[in-house]
Amino acid sequence: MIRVENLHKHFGGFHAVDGASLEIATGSITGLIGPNGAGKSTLFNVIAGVHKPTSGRVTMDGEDITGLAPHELFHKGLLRTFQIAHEFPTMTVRENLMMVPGGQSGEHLWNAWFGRGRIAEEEAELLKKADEVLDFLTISHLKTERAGNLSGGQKKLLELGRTMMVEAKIVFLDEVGAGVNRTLLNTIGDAIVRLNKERGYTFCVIEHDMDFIGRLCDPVIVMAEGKVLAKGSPETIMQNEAVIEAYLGRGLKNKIKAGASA
Amino acid sequence: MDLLNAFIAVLNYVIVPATAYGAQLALGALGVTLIYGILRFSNFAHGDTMAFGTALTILVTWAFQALGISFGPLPTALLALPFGILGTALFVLGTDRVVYRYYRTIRAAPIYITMVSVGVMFVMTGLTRFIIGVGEIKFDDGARFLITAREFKTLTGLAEPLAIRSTQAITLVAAGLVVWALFWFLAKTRTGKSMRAYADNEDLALLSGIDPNRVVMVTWIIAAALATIAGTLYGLDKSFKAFNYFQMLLPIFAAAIVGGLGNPLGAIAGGFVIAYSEVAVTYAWKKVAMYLIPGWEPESLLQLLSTEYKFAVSFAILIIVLLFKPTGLFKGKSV
Amino acid sequence: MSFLDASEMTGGYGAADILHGCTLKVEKGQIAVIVGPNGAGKSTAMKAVFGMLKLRAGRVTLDGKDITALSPQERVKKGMGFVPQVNNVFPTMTVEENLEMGAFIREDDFSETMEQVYELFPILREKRHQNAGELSGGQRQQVAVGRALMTKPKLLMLDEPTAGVSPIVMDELFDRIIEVARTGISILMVEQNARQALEIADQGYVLVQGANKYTDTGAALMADPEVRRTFLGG
Amino acid sequence: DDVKLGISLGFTGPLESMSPAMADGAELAMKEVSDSGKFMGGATVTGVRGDSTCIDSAAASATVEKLITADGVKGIVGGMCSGETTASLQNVAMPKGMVMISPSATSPALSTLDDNGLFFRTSPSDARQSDVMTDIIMEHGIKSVALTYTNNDYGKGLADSFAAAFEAKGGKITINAAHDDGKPDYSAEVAALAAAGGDALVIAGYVDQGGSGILRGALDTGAFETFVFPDGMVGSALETNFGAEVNGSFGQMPSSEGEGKEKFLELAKAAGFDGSGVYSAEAYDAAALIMLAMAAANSTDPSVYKEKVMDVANAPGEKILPGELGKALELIAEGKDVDYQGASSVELIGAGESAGTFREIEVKDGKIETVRYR
Amino acid sequence: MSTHQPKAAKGGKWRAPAMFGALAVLFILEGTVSNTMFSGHWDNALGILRVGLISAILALGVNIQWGYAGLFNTGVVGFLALGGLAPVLVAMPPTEGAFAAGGWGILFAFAVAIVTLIIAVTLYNRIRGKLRGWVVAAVLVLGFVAYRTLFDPAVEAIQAINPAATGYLGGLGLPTLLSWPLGMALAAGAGWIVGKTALGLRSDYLAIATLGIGEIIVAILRNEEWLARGVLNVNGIPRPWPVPYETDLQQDPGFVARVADFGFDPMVGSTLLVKLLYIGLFVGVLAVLMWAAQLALNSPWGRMMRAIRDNEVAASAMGKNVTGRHLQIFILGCTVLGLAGAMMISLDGQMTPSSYNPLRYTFLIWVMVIVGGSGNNWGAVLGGLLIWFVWIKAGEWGPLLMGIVATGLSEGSVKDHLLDAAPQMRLVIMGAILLLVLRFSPRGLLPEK
Ligand SMILES: Nc1ncnc2c1ncn2[C@@H]1O[C@H](COP(=O)(O)OP(=O)(O)OP(=O)(O)O)[C@@H](O)[C@H]1O
Ligand SMILES: Nc1ncnc2c1ncn2[C@@H]1O[C@H](COP(=O)(O)OP(=O)(O)OP(=O)(O)O)[C@@H](O)[C@H]1O
Ligand SMILES: [Mg+2]
Ligand SMILES: [Mg+2]
Repeated sequence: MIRVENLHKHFGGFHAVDGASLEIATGSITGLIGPNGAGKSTLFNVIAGVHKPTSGRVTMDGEDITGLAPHELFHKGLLRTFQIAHEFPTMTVRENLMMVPGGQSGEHLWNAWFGRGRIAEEEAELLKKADEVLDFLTISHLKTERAGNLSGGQKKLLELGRTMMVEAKIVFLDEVGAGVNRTLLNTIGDAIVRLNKERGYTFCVIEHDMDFIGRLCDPVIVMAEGKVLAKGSPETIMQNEAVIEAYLGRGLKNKIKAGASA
Repeated sequence: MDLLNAFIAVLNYVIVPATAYGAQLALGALGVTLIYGILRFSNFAHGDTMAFGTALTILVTWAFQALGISFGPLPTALLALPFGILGTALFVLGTDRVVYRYYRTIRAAPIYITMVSVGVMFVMTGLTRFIIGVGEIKFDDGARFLITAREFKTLTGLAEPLAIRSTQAITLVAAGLVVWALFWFLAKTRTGKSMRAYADNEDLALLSGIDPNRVVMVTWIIAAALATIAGTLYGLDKSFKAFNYFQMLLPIFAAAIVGGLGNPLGAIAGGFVIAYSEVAVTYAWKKVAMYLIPGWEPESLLQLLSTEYKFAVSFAILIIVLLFKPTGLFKGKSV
Repeated sequence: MSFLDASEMTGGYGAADILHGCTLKVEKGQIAVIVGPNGAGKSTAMKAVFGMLKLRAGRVTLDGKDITALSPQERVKKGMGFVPQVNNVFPTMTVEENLEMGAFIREDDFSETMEQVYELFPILREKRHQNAGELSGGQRQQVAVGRALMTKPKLLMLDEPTAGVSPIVMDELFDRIIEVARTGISILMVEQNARQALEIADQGYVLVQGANKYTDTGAALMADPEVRRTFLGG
Repeated sequence: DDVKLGISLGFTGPLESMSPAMADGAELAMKEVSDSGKFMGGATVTGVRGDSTCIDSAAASATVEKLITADGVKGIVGGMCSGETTASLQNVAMPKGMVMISPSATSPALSTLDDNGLFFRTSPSDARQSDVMTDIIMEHGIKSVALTYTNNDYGKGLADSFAAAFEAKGGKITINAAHDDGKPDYSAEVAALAAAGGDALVIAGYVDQGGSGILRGALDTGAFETFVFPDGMVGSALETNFGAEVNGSFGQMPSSEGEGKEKFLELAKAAGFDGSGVYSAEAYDAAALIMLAMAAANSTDPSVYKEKVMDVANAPGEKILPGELGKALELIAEGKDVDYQGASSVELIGAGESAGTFREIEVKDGKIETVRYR
Repeated sequence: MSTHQPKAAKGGKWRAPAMFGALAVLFILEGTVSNTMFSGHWDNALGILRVGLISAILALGVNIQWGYAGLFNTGVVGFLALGGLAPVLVAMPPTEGAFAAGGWGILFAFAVAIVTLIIAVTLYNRIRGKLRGWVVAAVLVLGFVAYRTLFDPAVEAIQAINPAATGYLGGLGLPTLLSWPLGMALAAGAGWIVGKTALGLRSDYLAIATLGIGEIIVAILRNEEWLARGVLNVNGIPRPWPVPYETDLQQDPGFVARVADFGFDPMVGSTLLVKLLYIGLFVGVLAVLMWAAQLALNSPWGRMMRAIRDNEVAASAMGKNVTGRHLQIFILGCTVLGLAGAMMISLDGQMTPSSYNPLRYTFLIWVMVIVGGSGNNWGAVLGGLLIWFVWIKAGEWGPLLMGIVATGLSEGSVKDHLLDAAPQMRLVIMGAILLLVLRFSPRGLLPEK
């Protein structure tokens, strides 16, 4: 699905991503972990067109998508969430979701003036969909709240909700888990699995919660200092000395258990 | 010899005036940039604050002159400056108390505060003209020139004159000192850093025990001082006319922004960019050409654009700069 | 009488109350952890304790003195430190300056405190002269905590300090927090990595819809299957 | 009873520094007439000031509208700048049949306007002045001049007609460049003028506007030694701000043989304002003309007295100078003709614009001195 | 950074009607009550309203750019002026022989200029390395020289034709009403160019860029005499259908008779009729614009725009073409500004480039938008009408206030000084009112919900 070849991203002298090459197989839920500052988010941002890469290329189903604008990638079915929530603060939670789907006929001024009937129907559809998503995320009571007023975690949920508004090919999740209540995170995990199974979404997930990674992801890719450090099944990764050194640390026996148990 | 003449011509008509004007703009831009950087809004009242401060300074100057106090070769106004600054600072603090503070407490978005500053601008415009009237006022005294055109000619025997006004020199020096002081203050001192912190993240500044009111106060005082200095030096060099200070607002903003908002160095650089593009681009090279290529008398003036377009030109250049450096020469903020 | 005693707090941002008689207590040198679903009011409660939103009812006392009426800065001077959940760094200031700002109210020489912070988060030493806004999510989080530690507070309040930090850093962070507590500093923190947090907690609060649902020692809460299932993700 | 006259000038805006002296001039005339007690059987005349902003046609129209309807003025002294004047004239004064006499609007376009005899102006036309200026310069033996003008229709009009006249007489204009009033800096203009060179610099601007900025720059940089000052530049500001620095420079301004202007200056001084302010005298004359015309028509109805304006302004008749308005009223009462000369030697020709004689001046040790009249 | 908006103003859905009601009362007072505050003549009330409507349209234009998309356009005066050029080009009679004299030359010069630019751009994109700069520069310089050599003589020729009266190309001699669409087109064109170049800039940097563009456009209008006589102004632009001239009406016995039946004298009758006709025209335009604007704002299109305004990064990640939309909305706004410009000139009956100054035509408009309530079309209209009313009345209230102050004082220099300074009170009062309004409804009178 996605193939990253020897990607570099430099900020001034600093090499945030330093020759990373990796692959995300169609239909997989690939985990991406690594120490803080390893370059995960930067990698996401480059793939998603927010940053232009310094060098290297990115392909999607063989097609070169290096440096395409975010909105173009969106229409190719590539969606992403942000590590630091990017809601639309002055719009209601519901509007935050309804604005997502592309190619709404109401997005053309002409229809806004002369095609109102068609718009009305579409809007009804969208509304239904949005409310379903909100129910699923357990925040339907906030339908009409200004998104800016949401709690930290609620914003995260909204982020995820947006990706559920459309048929996506691949979804990049940058730490949806951070700040989300663990019980809810499990439900989110189930949702991801379901989307993956039923709708055939491919996922790439950045997360620091190893339970979550362990439950969901296979394979898991480990980044460190801008490079790919290791790749494999969660179990192998969690035994991998280098990874433990750089990332997991020692105090984590119980984590592994928890991860396996689920 | 002719080479020298050519050089002097450019020096006298382009470099010296443009540098002085640049410094004047820079001083103004410093104030704008400071307010923008710390209090996060474009202060339209700055031009009139300059006028107000200058007006006060002039009044004091007159008083001194009446009392026969003078400052040797330097203009008496420099003696009066501190008083002008004091008065302006008090006034500005008052304005903040009755006007701006409220909008901080309700966390109004910058554009609203900017519009409020337009309101303040109107009021100050009126007040200044009240105090000192609408007419043109010259209040410079002391030695007007470091070297006059005639002196220079007789001294060097060159055909081209060169004149340097003392006010031009003073302005330049002042600009240099002020920007250095401001930069040092913001980058090194505790108060300065706390001001930047406040600008960066108000809530967190609160959590760190920074007293917002103090930050705001200091900011306004510095701004007032900058405005008064800028205004007075400008008035000394040219002449005081309340209306011109509003006219100056546009180039000042241009300077602050092209330099990179919130950045003192940017303000200086911006000032010179604007000034030079105004003076240099519309300069007629005929004379210079005649010196450099003896015996050639060009028909046209060898002028790229007529001076009517000087303002337009400076803006055009500004736009081009921004196209290549979208947040100004020195990577400024954007609210 | 607990060191921090915030009792029966009721209030919110606008018309509707978020907190409904929420009570939080922390003993001297102990660690109290708040857990709960998203939007329960945890952050709000923290803000309330720190005087960042007006309470309609309830009072906050620190070390026996009533501080309900004090402004946030005044509370800082009284020895409270707070790491908010979101935008908790000075983005266009360097990491070092961020830490200095943490020590703003301190008159004494804080260089060795800064050393300690660098010891705790080595990455920050590397990034000393980089703007905090250009840091990775986790690095920012570390800066934020570091900043709060710089104040040498008597009471340290952390809103999800480990959100987005790597496991290894998280473990160190928790170890460090325990150390800090040992030095007699009281800790009040909100956590979603609830299990690790409760492990080290002397006191645990489960907040739901702005009210205390369960209050017990960390261990006890961990043991409670109901709590585990509904709040700690099984 | 009391007759009201409107005074619509740009009290705020770019020319705000000129307006007060003008308004004072107009009001001086009104006071004089009122005090004489000979106007319309002892009627008094008072002025109502209105802000025309000089640049905002809409605001100016609103002001004139209000002067006419709300204040019920019977005639208007104004407007100040041509654009605003034509606007308020066409959209308000003409529909309402109100007489306007502008002391300062000099645009040639105004003379071609069909104003059903409602509009006059006391400032002289550019053409006349250009010829006079040309002669004076030539007589100083100067053959090539640099020329700068204030970038409005007054400056442009004057500059163009002067350039034509001067070159017709074999002179050379090295450069003909505009300068905008109220700009913070004039280095660029001065640089261009200096580069172009010339034996003298003609400044067709205002002495308390951009004109002074240019002059200051040119003097300081030593670009020019000799300057030529048309009417806009001749004022006490020239003496106070430049004085001896411009010794030997010369120019001309509309002003009658005999001491019309001097008298006005005295009156002004007595009244406590600077009569030498640009267009202050013209404003006095504008007001005077309206009132004399009223007297001559023995009516304050614009549609009636508009016919008389020309008569009182021009020969035949006894010449009237500032301070003699009372006398003029007497004469009119006796049915005699008057030929109002006033402070700026008014002579209305054609479509109500003023010709008039000019006073050649020269700056000698810091003072403006009259050389002669032409 | 988080700029929390202050709490929305109270009053709910009755707020807007109440506000407009209050405004109506103001105008009615101006029209009926005659005291120191109000003139008590419909002439004045309608006169102010007439221009107020244009201001409202201007405010609407700015609101479309700022309120919908957060584009900080401070070049209003420029686009306004461009729109104002249209009536000259359309409605004035062509100048005899002007086009023959220099028209072709100018067109040819423009062609050269455009070609040069195209070459320069293509070269800039083709060539790599350090040579690029020099080559492009050389091309530009050569092109510029060629342009001037073609352009200048053509201009000379045109300006030589009876300079006192014409000296410019003149217009097409078509009905003035036709110039309104042209005004929109001109402004839109300029908007497109500006948008293409400058829209990459953020907030205040865009502001200064547009400010510059505005200044440049005005500078061109002031100095290019062949185009619209520059500072020499163009007078006597015919009025738009169906507005007659008062003087003609006053001559027309039929009209005189008719108004007599209503008990008006012809002068009052004619002036009122003319004003009412203008107002009818302008209200019509405003109504159409409001209809379109409201529908757009409340459609998914409007939602998308608000999303972009709120958070561009997220919006583009959600598949919205931010730059494209910005360009679209910027052009839309400019079009409205251009229309207003054309309307204003058709009203004044003359084009006076010197009068286009930013304080009056850019910042005052911004004041209108913000005071009205940015993001809210009705707010913009309200602000436009209200602020214009205040701007005009302040000119009368100011001196009034001063007079009251001065009456206390004895005759003398102080009093004279005060009275001379009295007109300046206009600004003080204007500022004071602005501050008061923003104090008591900080997000404008009709805030965005
Ligand atoms: N705009 C920027 N300018 C300079 N350096 C940057 C910038 N953005 C990121 N960096 C640096 O690049 C490195 C990688 O950042 P990135 O956000 O990709 O880390 P990450 O893997 O997402 O870490 P985390 O798990 O904490 O989110 C960090 O060291 C950060 O300091
Ligand atoms: N500024 C605000 N204005 C209005 N309501 C707010 C504001 N901030 C938060 N809220 C509401 O208050 C409730 C509690 O918010 P709070 O941030 O305390 O939740 P939380 O427990 O911290 O959740 P999380 O674990 O996701 O951070 C939420 O429903 C949120 O919508
Ligand atoms: Mg990250
Ligand atoms: Mg929270």
